[in-house]
Amino acid sequence: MRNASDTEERVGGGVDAPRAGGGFTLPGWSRPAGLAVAVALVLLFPELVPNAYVLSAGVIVASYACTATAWSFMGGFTGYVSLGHAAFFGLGAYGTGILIRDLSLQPFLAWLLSGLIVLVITIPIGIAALRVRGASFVIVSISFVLILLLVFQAWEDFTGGANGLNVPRPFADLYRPDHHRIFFYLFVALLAVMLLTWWVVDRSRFGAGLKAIREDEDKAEALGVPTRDYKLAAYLISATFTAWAGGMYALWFGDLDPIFQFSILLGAYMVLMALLGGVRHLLGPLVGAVVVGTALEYFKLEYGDTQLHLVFTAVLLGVVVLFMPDGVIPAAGALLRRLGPQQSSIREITAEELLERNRAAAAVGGDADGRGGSGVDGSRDGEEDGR
Amino acid sequence: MAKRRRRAVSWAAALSASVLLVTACSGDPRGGDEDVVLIGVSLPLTGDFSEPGKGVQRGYEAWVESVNRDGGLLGRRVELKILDDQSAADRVVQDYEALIALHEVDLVFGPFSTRLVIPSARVAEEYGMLFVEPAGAANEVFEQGFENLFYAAPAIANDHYDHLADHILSLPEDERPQTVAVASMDDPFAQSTAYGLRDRLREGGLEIVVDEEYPPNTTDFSSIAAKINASGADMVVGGTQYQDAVNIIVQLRQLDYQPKLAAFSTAPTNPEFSAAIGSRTEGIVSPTGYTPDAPYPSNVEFVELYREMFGTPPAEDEANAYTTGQVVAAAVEAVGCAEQGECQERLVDWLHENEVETIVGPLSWDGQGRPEGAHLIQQYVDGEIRIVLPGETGEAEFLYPKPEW
Amino acid sequence: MSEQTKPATGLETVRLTKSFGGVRAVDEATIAFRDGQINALIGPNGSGKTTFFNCVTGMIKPESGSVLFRGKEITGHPPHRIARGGIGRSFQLCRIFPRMTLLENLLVAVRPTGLRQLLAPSREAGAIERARGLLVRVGLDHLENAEAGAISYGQQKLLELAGVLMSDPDTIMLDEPAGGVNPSLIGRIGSLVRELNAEGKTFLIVEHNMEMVMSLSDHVVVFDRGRPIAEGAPSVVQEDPRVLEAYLGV
Amino acid sequence: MDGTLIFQSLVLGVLLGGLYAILAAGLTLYFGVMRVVMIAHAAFVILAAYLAWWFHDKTGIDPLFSMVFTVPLFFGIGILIQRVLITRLRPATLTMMSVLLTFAIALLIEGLLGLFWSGTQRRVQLSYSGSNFEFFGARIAVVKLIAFGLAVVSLALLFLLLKKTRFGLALRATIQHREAAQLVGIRTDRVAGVGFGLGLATAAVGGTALSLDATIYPSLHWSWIGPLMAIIVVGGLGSIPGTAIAALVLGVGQSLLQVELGTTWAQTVFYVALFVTLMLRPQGFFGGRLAQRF
Repeated sequence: MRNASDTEERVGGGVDAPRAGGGFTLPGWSRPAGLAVAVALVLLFPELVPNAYVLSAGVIVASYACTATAWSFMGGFTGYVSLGHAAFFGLGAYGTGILIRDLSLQPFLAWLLSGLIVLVITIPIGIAALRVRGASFVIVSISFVLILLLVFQAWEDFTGGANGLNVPRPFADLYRPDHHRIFFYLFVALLAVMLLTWWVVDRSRFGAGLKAIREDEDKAEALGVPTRDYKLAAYLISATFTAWAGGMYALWFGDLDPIFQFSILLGAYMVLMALLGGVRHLLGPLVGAVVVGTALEYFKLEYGDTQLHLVFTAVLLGVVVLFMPDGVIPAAGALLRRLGPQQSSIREITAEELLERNRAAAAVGGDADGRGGSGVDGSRDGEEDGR
Repeated sequence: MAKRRRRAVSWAAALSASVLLVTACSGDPRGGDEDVVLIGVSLPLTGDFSEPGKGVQRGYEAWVESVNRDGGLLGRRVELKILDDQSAADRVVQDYEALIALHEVDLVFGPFSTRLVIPSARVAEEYGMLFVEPAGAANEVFEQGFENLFYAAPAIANDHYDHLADHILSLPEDERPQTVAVASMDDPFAQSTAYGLRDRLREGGLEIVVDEEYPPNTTDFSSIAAKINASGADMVVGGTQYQDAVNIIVQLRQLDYQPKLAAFSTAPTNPEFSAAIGSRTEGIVSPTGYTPDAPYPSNVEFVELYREMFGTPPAEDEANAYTTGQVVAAAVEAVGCAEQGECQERLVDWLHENEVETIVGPLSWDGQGRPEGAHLIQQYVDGEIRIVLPGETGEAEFLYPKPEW
Repeated sequence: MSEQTKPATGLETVRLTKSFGGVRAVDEATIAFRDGQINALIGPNGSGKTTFFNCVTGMIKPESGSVLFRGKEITGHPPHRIARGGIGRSFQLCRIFPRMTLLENLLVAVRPTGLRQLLAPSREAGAIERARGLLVRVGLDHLENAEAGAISYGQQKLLELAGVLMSDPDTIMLDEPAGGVNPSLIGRIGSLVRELNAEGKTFLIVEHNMEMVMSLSDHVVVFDRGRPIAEGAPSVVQEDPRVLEAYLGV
Repeated sequence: MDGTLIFQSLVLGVLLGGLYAILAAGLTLYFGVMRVVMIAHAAFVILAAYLAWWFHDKTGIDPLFSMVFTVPLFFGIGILIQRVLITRLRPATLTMMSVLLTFAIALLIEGLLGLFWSGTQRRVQLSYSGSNFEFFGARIAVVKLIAFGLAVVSLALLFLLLKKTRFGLALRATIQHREAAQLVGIRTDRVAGVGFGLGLATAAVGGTALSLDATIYPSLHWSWIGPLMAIIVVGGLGSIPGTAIAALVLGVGQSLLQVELGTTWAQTVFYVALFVTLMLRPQGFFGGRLAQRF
């Protein structure tokens, strides 16, 4: 988080001196006050809803918010897009169920343990996925869901196979609405822990390294950031939180089925929500989950009889990727800025665009290395070598 | 600072938008109409089970038509509220949640496919609703401890082939098939049918030489077929839905495998089955819980009405759905109420104690909701599917050994 | 090891080789650079200088040969380890983190040791002070909260240099520090390099700007077709006929 | 174990491997020219299979002839996708964002297929679907042989195109070193567009071949994209011969494993191979370094 007063004081020297912040300010109390109102709204939600159905939809949206935020620990901080996070969700869910079934553990102990087991499983997966930069990560992430789908379908004795697995209720004899209420708060608590972790990581050196990886991995590594270890750590955090979200879902929902736990679509929702909200912001994935989750629930309830929701998801994802890859928050911000009283000179530019620009600048300067920018290429080739 | 403000603004916008959405879907659903019995049901109208799902929908619609022609339930007009669950378990639960809590339906009917029955039955159970269902035939449905659940068909899946097993085992030792190959979809219903038969034949002394299982989304059956072919089994049993049976048969034909007896669940009753496997249907066996030719009085009525509405004779899924309606209607008329709350308990109690006349004959249930009957066995004879077992009700002679396909 | 007895040798390569699609970009290059000096690596376009750079800093894995730093083998080490070992580098087309502020750009290079350090705020007072000091040194202190993508190219080059300095490396490898930069900034970069060298930093510079190379460096290595063809003091190299041949393609 | 069964499985595996090879060739081509992991490839394959089925269903003409329309159509769509969509993405995030974009395309195709033709499983009904002949004790189905032949012929054509033509040279140059190719005057963006078109054309051929002897439904592409991605990694990203070899090896492997383990477990062979490859030889087992060889 930037310090605004610093900006005010120090800007103004260079010819092209731009500023990180815009011009207008807000009263200092608005932020905590806004936050307090939002928190109060969330906490009062179960009391405000007109019926149990809306409450159950709220639980679903809360679980989406958890998964999208968890996803963003990897996808947001490092820019590595995982389409297979449903794998961790499913593993967490099944892990919880199986631990309760086979070891008769206390449900929430099983839940906690299940997340830790996923953490351990993720280590080799992460190492393999991060061997080759970019492409292999995507391939492994999708493959991991597909393989787990197969395994959980085939390994009937252990997972219940295609027949699914029934997870006993942690709170027996509760009426359904009360059950929803408890789990709404549990999901919100889990989300709060994630957001807190996010906040700590975001301002830490670790977080600075991760963000550097997102911007320019080669450069980060040249500056001494142990990129693989950092990526792996982010992946582990992300996977574990996703698993906990999945485990919580299992305790709430009760019936697990490989096709729905290990579904590509669930992973796609996480990506869509996080990207739509904006992965660079603490609350971005949460906003995305609230918007997309509510819309999905509404669409499915109202227009469930077609595959329209698939088309809708696809188009929305395409639009986000093509036109606002940083999410609605920056997009809305840009709009606000344009409409706002003061024009700002901030240009959002990526490392590669900058490289292009610099290449052009260097070419004008006359002496670009004639081997066709082998500096850039050399490092690109290095990727494939999988150091 | 601007960034913060931007963030706060868009966050607030998103939150209020979603609150609006949530309240939008929670408007009064009943429209205050008290003269209607609203019945909620969730069906797979899209997704893996959309075909049978639509069949169930037609069956329910036929039943509603029939009830309303006769003056409705308790004098109130019957209306259906159908939601699509896309064959997804998480959806089916949300659907029943919405039907009961949001749309405040008076009664619910069950969805299609065993794997969806269990989660949705749990929702109904936890809201205290009566849950009569047309599709959850697998044994595990009845092992969940549900007290409100009733299966509206003559027999649970494990017993579907009972008549066939009886017949085979009644043959002299040297005429019987000696070896059996089994391939089943990993689906509770399909498995229960095939494994019911497999276990009876094994107990009867036949040798099970192939026992394969494949996930529901399998499309490549060449190696399963190769294995069955290599075993040279006398008899092949398929625990199938529809397309998987077609694929297995085509692959078996590609390998020139000729069994003496071939039994597949569900698929052979499909009207497109014959064309799909190249019209080589002669001798293929399948169990069914329903035949349009059954003589029960309400069935004659049903077939006539169904033909009038849809132009074709009803199939098993349609019949089971219609039966579901009949069962619930019987309880409602007998108890004299149809709304949420304590009434549901009385409906459940009544069904546990009484027998109901339906289009598939009289039905009664044990404590877990299992119907206590058996299925008929049908077979393609002279190009048409006919009831062949049990012998006394058969429309044709059981054809054995099966001609080449 | 004989190398260790020669303290003057810092970075050296032995028969270092790397090829792309059949073309040997670096061809059994054996070079030794001396500690405490400003070394320059020159050569015509496509002579493999950048690939050599990338092999040395671990960005590319060489096919054969080795890289030694102070007598220790560092061949094939990941770039971050090489960086932590005391070799900092800049990129030919200056690479910075455009969406971070100048200050944040520098803070990335702060190395956490241990888990507590890892989760400590990156904006820790000591680090910020150090970073501000470096920004003052390269003359960008007035822009510390600007986004790096928005400052001029020359300023970005200075920022990159500051980023390299942040981790206090002994040896600094600069890939075309003067490329695409206006003359006044070239002067500034040059004097910075000289100052830092006076403080004991070793430099290895790839550069096309001959004026800069000749005025700045103590030792020049001429590269052609992936291997060194001549080396020595700037004045000596300038006279070498092989160098003219390589440049003019005679 | 039974010798004939193993031989039969081997034959089936080779036939299946041929199909995998042509389908994966397209996938590796996109990656070669654009560094794009084209998730929608399998969705296009299924789309082509649907078009073949629909064509046959409407006209009664053999589904093979649908290729007259689908191959040029897909070629055009491929160029459009590359020129209109992929080039819009920022180069820095191309790999990741293109994955999402093609993923969205895959979902879109799946959704539209479901809207038009419902989720029902479809299968082309051919008079010769059960025809077969004996081959050293194994049975070979005519439809499978046609599909295999189609795959082999189109792979050979693709290979010749890349090896023997000027365009092929330009394409290989683009794959190996984009900037260098630009420097020698190759219009790499155009080449990449055509490369994309070619990739999608293979999807049309592969989809038609698939339709002859397979059941199709809209979400089927997910069960194809996994194995195909595994194949291109094992074969070495960007290498077509590597891909072909990997496809055959894994196809045969899958087929043989099915005998012992059953269909589901046998499918995991792809993912195990993927995992092992990334752990031991991330550059792939058969292709060597990225696209150095063709």
